[in-house]
Amino acid sequence: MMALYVALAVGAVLFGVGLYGALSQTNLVMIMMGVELMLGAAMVNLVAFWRFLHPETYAGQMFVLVVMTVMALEMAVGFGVGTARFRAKGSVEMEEARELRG
Amino acid sequence: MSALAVLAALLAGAYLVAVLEGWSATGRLRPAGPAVSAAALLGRESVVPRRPDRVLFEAAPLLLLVSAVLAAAVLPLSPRLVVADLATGALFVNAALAYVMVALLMAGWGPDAAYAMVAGWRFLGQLLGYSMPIVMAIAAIAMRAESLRNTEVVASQAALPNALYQPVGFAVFFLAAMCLAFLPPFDLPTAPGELAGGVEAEYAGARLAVMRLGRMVLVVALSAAVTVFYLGGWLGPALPPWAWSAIKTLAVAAAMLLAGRYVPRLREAQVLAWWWKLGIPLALLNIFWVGVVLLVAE
Amino acid sequence: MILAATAILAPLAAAALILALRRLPAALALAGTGAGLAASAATLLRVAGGASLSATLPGLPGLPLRLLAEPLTALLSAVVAVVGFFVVVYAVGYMEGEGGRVRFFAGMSFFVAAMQALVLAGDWVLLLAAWELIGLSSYLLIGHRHEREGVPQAATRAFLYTRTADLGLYAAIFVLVAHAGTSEISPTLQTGGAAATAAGLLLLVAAMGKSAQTPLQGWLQDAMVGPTPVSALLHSATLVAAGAILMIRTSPLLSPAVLLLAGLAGGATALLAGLVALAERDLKRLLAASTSAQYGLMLLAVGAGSSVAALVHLAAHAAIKSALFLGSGVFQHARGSTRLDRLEGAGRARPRTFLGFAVAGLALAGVPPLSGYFTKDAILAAAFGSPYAPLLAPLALAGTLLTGAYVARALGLLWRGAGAGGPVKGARWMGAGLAALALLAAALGLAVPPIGELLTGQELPEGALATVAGLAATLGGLALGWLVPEDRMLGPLRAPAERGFRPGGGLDALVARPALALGRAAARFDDGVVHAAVLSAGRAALAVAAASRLTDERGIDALVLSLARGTRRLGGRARELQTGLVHRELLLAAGGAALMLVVLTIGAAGT
Amino acid sequence: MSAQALFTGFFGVAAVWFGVVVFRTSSMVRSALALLFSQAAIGAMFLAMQAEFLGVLQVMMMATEMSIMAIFMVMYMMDPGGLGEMEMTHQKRASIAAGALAALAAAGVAALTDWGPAAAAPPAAEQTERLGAEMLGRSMLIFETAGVTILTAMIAATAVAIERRRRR
Repeated sequence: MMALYVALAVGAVLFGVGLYGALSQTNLVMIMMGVELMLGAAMVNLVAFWRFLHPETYAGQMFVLVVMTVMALEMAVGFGVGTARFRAKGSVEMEEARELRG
Repeated sequence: MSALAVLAALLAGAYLVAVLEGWSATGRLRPAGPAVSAAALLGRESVVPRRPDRVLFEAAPLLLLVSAVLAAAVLPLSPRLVVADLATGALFVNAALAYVMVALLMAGWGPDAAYAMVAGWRFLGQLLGYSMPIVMAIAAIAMRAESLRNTEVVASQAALPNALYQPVGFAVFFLAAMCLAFLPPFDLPTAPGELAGGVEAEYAGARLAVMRLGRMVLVVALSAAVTVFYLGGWLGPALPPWAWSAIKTLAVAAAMLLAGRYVPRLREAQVLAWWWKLGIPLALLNIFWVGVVLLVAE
Repeated sequence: MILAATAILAPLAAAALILALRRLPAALALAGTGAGLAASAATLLRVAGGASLSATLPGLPGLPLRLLAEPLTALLSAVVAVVGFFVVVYAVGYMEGEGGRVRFFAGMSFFVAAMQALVLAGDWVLLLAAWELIGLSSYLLIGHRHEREGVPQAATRAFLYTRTADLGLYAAIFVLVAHAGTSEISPTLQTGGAAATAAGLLLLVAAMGKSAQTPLQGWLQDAMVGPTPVSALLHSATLVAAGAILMIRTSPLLSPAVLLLAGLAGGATALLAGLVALAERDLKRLLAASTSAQYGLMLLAVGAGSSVAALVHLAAHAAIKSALFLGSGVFQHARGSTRLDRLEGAGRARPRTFLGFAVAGLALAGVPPLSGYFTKDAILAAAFGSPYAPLLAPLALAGTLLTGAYVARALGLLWRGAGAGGPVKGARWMGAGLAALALLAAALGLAVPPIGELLTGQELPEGALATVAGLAATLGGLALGWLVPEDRMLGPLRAPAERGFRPGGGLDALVARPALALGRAAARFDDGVVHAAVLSAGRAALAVAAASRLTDERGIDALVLSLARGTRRLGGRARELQTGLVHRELLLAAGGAALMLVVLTIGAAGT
Repeated sequence: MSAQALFTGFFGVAAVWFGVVVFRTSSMVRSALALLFSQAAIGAMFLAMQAEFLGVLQVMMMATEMSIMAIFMVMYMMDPGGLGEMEMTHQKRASIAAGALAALAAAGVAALTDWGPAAAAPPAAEQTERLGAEMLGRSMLIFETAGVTILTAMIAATAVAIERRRRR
């Protein structure tokens, strides 16, 4: 049972680190890194819950696969947008991207 | 116990492959050649370039060696001669070998030198080509064995080795393995004569020796993987199992080393184009073929 | 059942082979559609006695895919196969020396396969899939010459129109499957009550979109930019027919109210599209408008309660309209255009083609003893016999009259005037296709009524009054079209008819404009209301302050002013939230998520 | 403390440490590689928690994914080597507060809940088989959706990133 608490604590801290990164970085790719860390934390929690609480339900593992897919998607779309942005403006610094200003 | 035996076999294999490589390059068989080179490398000063990214620079040769050894650790030489017979062994081989690319990337970036960096990124591009077909080929293997466990993969080939059962997959995997071990004609990351050794260019002395050793172990591990996946592993008449494994592995290694000598080096774009336009469709076709045969055979 | 499946699979295999080999596209398409024709003819013979074959294929869990060959579906399948085959025969000649033959023949084969799947589908899931595939392949084929100006737009327009109406089909299927608990078509048709009415209305919307009924008719004429064989296939037996087929197959489901609506929509289309056809200056667009009108008549028949009349008219119209299009394609090759002013006298130059065209045209108008006479007679009799005869019968008669008029006008334009024209490439193949279909158009009339009765077990409606009135309308229309000069025919209606009665309806009004308006409204809300609210709150407070100063120069003055200042600052703050800075907004999003989590937790704890 | 908890904790600490390194170093390649090793440590945690297939898959996929991230970093950054010691952060205090709050809240919930007894893990080979059955059975629609979505994202990303050709 100890292992479950350990895994959940790791998940919590990783999520915190990822959130910090996503909020504090100025660069699009670095922000994506923060998001990836958060998704990793979510996966840790999913696997821990699957393993220690419901090992007979494989929807938990399934969900981890879906999260991996989401990570790949995030990379693909993020880099697509980043490339377009770099072509247009020569940088992917997010402070320069203020087109969405209200 | 078996871990030590496998390690010894690995080292012996690496030595023999180094001899074979020398033979394929020069045409002369010099059994003592690798020992002499190793001694010379270890005796020399291990120069460190100016302003390296020290952590990456130091870690790269070790990571290369470790990932090759890890891949070899799940490949059985005989029914009992295997370090860890994982339930996901076939996939694990590929997972461990993915870090070869990471190691080369680190070796390319670490020394802060132009040739090395170009070579490192080149290998990333090469990976984009071969990484999909190699996994697809393994998927077809697992389909026939109905398991990812390497000993069961070998056992499934008792009637007919996979090389004959799914020749297309065999060809795809063999070529992908050559790409992964950056053997000619896919030796873009080292590219002798063009990038002055590429990722190896800035390494010298003991570090270079570790790197060379890692590469040789990598070739052995990949040859062993081809043997296990496609040539029926230890299966064979008369001789003991380990001997069959050794013979097949060395034969595959020799074939890989020789094949490259007769083909000019391919450009990055060509490698990618061939893999994506031909390799991936063929690998998918192979999966389809195996699925049909399995359904019909049932 | 393998036979029926072959009707689908043979063209499909042809399409796949054409794409794989990229060689001999015409021969492969011929072989595929030919095999399909043989298979569906055999199926028709097999089930002619009233038997029904069905097969269940694995599909989604709990929703297997079913094929169903009963007399109705087998007959429709045969119609599709016959028309498909002869159109492909024709297309061999038509496409000689043109580019993109691989794409074209693969598309045609695929189109036929998808349509066969639609008519033979025994459950809603397969039908829906086939329905979508038809939309897709028609998009590809209409856009075949995508390099020409206006063609991609027309293809997109056709796709969007039919897609929009398809939403009706989706919703209807949801209603039916949810109500009946199975996806098989025949049990769901027993549905009654409000669900049946709702589903019927939604199906009607879908059918109106696909069959180009008013007000969704505009796309069909634009779709004429596709190659002529595509138009022939599209109009006679596939895309456009899908709507009518849907109505015919689901007619047991429809409640009286829906039937009346269907009849009225069909009648209105028959009238309006007939007028449009009378005013058209392009032969193919004239035929397109006529297609709308004829499907309007079929819907009218369904609405009048006689789906068998609609069915026989569908079969006859398939042969007739494809023959007409094939003929127009020959003229198009001869003159390099389909504009009527450039086609003057084209018929006189090619009398044999003109003969085929005229036979089909007269059949369409309903001249005895050609096929159209019998089927139109059945529709008229149905209209006269229905409970809503006072509404439907005049519409049907008007539609018949207009049919005669525009057929006569087209024939007249083609025959009068100077005859000339160069040789036409591939004339032999085109002639073969045209001859076969024109023959069918002429002769089918003798066979169709008994076949219709035999297959469906229903009597074809008959009535002496309908026959007399219909013949009168036909002949009157023909005379009108032949004798009255063009520019005097329509009078004040001419201008709107030439525009295709577009302002009255269509995609732009139904789809694009509301969407654009919504977008504009949202924009206005954003920079009008939100900003204005924030700013005007401050301004209003200032005004209040100024007013209060007049009454009380000192006391409340300071208070009010500070209130105003505070409000304004608050407004400024509110605006600052929208910085456009990603990290700020991410922070807000994280905070919002946290807040949501708290609220949800409290909510969950409360229950 | 069981061996499982020990290993999970060890790899967990490694994952967190590498995760922190991602945002502490100014060299972009190091930061991408640190993320790689953080994710690989997460994969090792899966292995420690006896989810063998997922662990191996995670270790394998992240190697490629994060290396690609590294090359994009090098492409898009002014100073990929981190030699100029540029300041790459903003709103630091709010971010630290948000991160700490989130971590504390999640850890608090995890610690305060009574999770009940731990269940036993099925053997690895059975897991793979059951996961496959789940994927091709009950969850097939989800998985197919994910597949179509990823294809769409691939095409969309390519379409966004591709250079606009000038119209003739």
